[in-house]
Amino acid sequence: MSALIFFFTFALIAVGAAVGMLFSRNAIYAALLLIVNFASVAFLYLSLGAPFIALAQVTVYAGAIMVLFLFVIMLLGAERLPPSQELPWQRPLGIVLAFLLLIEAVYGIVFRVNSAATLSLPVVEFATPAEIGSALFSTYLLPFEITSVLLLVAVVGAIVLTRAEGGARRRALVSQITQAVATEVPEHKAETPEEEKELV
Amino acid sequence: MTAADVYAILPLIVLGGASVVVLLGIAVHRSHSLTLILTLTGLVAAFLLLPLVSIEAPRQVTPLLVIDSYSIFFSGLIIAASFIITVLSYSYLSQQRGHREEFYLFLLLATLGSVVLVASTHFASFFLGLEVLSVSLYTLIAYSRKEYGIEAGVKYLILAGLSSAFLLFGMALVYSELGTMKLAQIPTSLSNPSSGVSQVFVLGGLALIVVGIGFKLALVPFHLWTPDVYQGAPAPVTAFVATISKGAMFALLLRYFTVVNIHNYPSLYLAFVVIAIASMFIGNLLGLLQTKLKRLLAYSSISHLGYLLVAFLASGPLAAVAVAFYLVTYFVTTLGAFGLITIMSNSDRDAEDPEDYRGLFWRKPWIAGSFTAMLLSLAGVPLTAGFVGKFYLVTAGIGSALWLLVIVLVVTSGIGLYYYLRVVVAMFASLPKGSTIAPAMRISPHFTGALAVTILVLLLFWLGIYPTPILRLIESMVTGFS
Amino acid sequence: MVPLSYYLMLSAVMFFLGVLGVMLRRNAIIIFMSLELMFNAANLAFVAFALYYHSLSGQIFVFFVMTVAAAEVAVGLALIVAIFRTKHSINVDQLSSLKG
Amino acid sequence: MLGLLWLIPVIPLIGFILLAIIGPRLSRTAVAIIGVGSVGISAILAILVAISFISSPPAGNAFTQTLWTWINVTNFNPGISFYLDSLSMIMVLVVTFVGFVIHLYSAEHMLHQEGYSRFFAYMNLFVGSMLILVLANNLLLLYLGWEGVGLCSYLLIGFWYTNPANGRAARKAFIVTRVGDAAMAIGLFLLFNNLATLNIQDVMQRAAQTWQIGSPLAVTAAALLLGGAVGKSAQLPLQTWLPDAMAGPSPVSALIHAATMVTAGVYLIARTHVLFSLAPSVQLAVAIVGAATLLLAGFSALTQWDIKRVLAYSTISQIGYMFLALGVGAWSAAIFHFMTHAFFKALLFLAAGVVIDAMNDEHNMFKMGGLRTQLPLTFWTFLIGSSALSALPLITSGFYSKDLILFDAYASPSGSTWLWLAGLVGAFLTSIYTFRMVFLTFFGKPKTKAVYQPGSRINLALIVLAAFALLIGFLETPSFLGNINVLGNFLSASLPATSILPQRAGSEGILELVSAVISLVGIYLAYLLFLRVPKTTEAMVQSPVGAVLHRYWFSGWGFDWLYDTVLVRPFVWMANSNKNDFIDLLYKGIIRLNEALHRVLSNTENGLVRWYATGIAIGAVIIIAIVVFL
Repeated sequence: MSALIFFFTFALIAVGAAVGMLFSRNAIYAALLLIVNFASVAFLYLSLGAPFIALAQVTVYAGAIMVLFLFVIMLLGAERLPPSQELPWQRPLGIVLAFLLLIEAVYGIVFRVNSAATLSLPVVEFATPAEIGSALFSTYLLPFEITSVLLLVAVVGAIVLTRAEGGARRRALVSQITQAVATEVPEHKAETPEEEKELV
Repeated sequence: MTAADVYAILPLIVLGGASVVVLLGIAVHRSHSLTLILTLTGLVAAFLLLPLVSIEAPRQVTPLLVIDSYSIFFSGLIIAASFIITVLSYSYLSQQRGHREEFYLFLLLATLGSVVLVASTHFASFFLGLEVLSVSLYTLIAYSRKEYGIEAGVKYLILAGLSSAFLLFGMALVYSELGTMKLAQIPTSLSNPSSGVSQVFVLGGLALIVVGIGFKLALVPFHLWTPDVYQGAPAPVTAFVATISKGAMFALLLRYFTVVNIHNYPSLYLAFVVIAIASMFIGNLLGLLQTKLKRLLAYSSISHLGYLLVAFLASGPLAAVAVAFYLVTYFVTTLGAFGLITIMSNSDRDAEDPEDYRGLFWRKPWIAGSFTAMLLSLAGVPLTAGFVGKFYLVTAGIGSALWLLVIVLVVTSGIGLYYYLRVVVAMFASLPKGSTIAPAMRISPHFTGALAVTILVLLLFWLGIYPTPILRLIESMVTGFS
Repeated sequence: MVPLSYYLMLSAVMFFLGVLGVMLRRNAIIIFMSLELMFNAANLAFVAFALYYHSLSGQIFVFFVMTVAAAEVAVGLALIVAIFRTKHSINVDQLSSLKG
Repeated sequence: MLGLLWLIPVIPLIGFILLAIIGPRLSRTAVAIIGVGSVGISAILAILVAISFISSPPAGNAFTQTLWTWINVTNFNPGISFYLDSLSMIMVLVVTFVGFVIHLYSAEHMLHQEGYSRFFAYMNLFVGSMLILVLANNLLLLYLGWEGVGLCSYLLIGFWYTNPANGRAARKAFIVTRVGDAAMAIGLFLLFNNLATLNIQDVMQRAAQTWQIGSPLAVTAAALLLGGAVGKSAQLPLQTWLPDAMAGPSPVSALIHAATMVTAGVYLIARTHVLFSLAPSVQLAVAIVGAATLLLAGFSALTQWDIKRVLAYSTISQIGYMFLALGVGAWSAAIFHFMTHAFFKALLFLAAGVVIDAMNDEHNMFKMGGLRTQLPLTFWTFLIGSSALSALPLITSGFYSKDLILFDAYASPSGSTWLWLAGLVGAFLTSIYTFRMVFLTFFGKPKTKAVYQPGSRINLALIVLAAFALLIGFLETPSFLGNINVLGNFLSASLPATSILPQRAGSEGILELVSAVISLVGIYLAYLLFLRVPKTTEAMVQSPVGAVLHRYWFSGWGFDWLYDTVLVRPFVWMANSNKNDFIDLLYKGIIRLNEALHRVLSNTENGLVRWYATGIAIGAVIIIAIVVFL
């Protein structure tokens, strides 16, 4: 029972925050509401026996990614857009489509899935950070390396796309790149988007 | 991971290592030609490793990648195409201002992502390979940081992100029902009646995965981004999007849906039939009166991927051969077309307007002649590579009695012929009096670009006249897994 | 105990709110946030079923997705900054020079 | 040595590619070396291959060389493969050797013309295509060569494209032969469809096994192939293009429109003789077409004033003899006449080219005369060629080949007295018009002074061809004149021997004598009419009957007029008046529909990224609906 209450509390917060993000006129509010959404999902992760993922959710998403969002919004001064409507039929069409998708999903979930299946309590020894770490560095070593490549792309890409014309920032750039190459530790990658904001 | 595993993925390691070397090279000494040489060396080394690696094939390296002759063949194709694109990029960038060297880094990494895709046997490697490719492409498309480039980059970013999200949700659905992300386990879990698996739910997940794949392949109805991105991106990057990105994705599609035998799932099969017919018709109709060359080639590529689906939907040993051979001809032809646009473009814009190619034959007979060859191959005229490729597609389709698809293929090829020939006619039309050279025309193409294009033209005719060696190679390498 | 389908339902609702955001909002940054919401929705399903099947692979996959999201955000926001420099707006409806 | 076979067609093609790519930047000497040299090497290779083929015949007297298979699916597997038997060996030898001599001639003849390298590029392409045509082992490759020579013919007739009349002549040749080509293409499809193989030898074998004699399919296929042959070889009713084709340079007329390409029809029928044997009615049609053509063209040749048009009509007429031979089953006689004709007609065209050059581009024979002393070598070689053409007894090759045909037309089971008589009248006409040409051009009073003397290369070409025109006849002589059968024996490996009715076999000597006399009488008549009493001849032409006949004959029996009135004008009229008719509405409707769909769909490419995202969502909804609900 308490598990159900826990679930519904955070599920409602998550959905409410998402709806709020969708309709907020101010981009800053939207970003803050999204952080609320992420945080409540992180709580659900905790109840699903995924403490490591829950913490990563808070640090990477809520901590790093959303800070970067807020930073860019404030940097550009793009909290609000002047009202304009290029596609008058876009709004009703979009809503209809989203509902159709939802209906299809509900149809699948409610009528097709064995809905009686419930989740057992998390086993104590399941998905500890140690287990995840050993899996990451054994079975999943290869994709782990691929993520490092992906972060390399992201770091250099962000620098290339926002660099100032000319070679004024070249020295800073070189040092950033060498740092980025060294990026291997998972927690560290959360900070890389932050690093590049100095160049913006 | 054993030593043999590491040996099997050496080409991947070399590609990744080459990107690090390029990065350090830029840091030490920023030189355009040095970067080019490092990049080409990396690609050649990776390519030369493929035959050595194939001794160990087939080998499953962790659950994520499989190095078999199929993935080696497509890796070779991708790396070779990447080599050509790198050379074309040198020709293209040599007249651009600003930093040019990082471009090659992204080319290498996007190639790496594509190679991961063709060897993928697990959702994780699928998703990560796709993202390495996509994120590199965002940067490459917007690399020039001119207005069009950035606009194309943002469009590609948002839409690719959206399609990735669909893909991811599809993977989640499949995982939720089957409890596995390994490709090889999907069909066994699906067909096991005692497992209580809801087939429809899994098929819905597969359908969402098809959305993600269809976006990358620019199949109708996920095609809307194609012309804008083709037009906005620098010509060599457009070539990359049109060839390597699509080729890798198609190789993955063929592998995944051969393992998950689509012939067992009529509704999924039907979905592909609808996509194929829509792509052939809509791609060709959109191209009909288009005058901008890069947009025209975008529409053309939509229909070509539709043609490819015909062989994909056929069964039997010929289908995979037809797909692989058609991809080879499509690579050669598309690279050639974009290569020609590349060597004609100057630093202001890409040569794609009608005035750039009207009467081109009288100014640049060789470029116009090569372009004509490329367009005729795209149209599927005999003695060019495109004809043999299309012939195999049709044969594969007829072999599996896919009459509707084959008829649509033939009819829409007829529509397509119109716009290819329209460009050819424009190139041979006489110039209006007084006009000499269009402003975007480059005076003399860079020799590296000209060399690359010459090789492609020769390949085009070679494949059209003497396709046997390539076909033998494909037959021995591609049919293995299915 | 919470039925599994609840988690799937929550995940689906969040996913479609994300789709709606991409289709309806004009602010490129909010479109981007909606994409993050969709990724997040898929992650939730993965974590829930990782527990159901007692397999780590779902959680590890979520970990990779987070990395991917971070990478996409880094490049995406850089692109948005770049587009702001040329167009002085991040209204995606104004990005329509390429068409036809 | 046989392994070198593939190089024979490939070397001229390499020459073509070289000349097409770098030709305009080369000096004329270099162009000539490439252009003439490539065909020369090809000719040497052909001789080497021939020596090896004859001295150590391959198994089955045929040699197949497969380079590679172009496409290989089920029973559609056209290879790039060549088939050498005695028939194609002779064709290859003639094409390369005559081709080489004509190239040598052209090197000098075309020296001061614009587009020297273009000329040699086309000529090399022609030789390559012609060799592919004769060596092809399958129907597709044969068709490729067939179309290739047609293309070269078109390009070379219109070589001087700045004159619109030449362009018209080129188009006419292309369109008229296309009528035949269409029939032939349908015939080839029919063969492939029914016999499920492209390989020519297999086609012949299976046809003989599966089809009865006179079965409808065999008749249809043979008739369609005959259509192609008639078009290419300028026989009735598609002969009208060849006289106009003389708009091209003289070497082109010699090589393409006399010696080689126009005889492709003869080759085609000989190559597919099994099919024609299965369709006796079509074979009879071949004989009748040949007989009718040789008569009509003979009369037309009598009245022409343009020296090259006389030769053109004469070519049509001589190919008529070959068709006659094919029609009566005298396969090797047809090939024999093809050989001799290739040499002496090429010689005549080349000599005529010299005359025209010497007369400052004058084609009218009535404005020439007395050139005997001014161009002695040209005169003597032209005389040899003319003698061979009019079958002067004993010493010329034409005598042996033509009289063999006449005898076979009379004595073979499918021959008849009528066919023989037609051939005999044709022979009579031939000697008249040939020596009319000789007398008008080289005898009488000089009317124009020769402004030019041929150089060494042209003289060499003329002498070589003249020597062959005399000697080559001795490969095959009648039974009472040595009874040499070199050619017949050689060809017997690929073509069945001609059967002779025993009751008519004895008449050979008498027939030879009759035709020899006819030939001599014809020459004497020409002497009378055109040298002794030209005024009487003029009067005959001016008389009412003479004028009508002259007009008809001069215009090639009015076939151009007929086709123009019956086919071209009504067709153009119909096309014009039906511009907006029902059927066109259908096509226009399709165009409109496509354009309308294009416009509608183009609206979807509005550049708005939110709409594009909606598009993806629509696609997702549709696909999930298909998968989940169906």
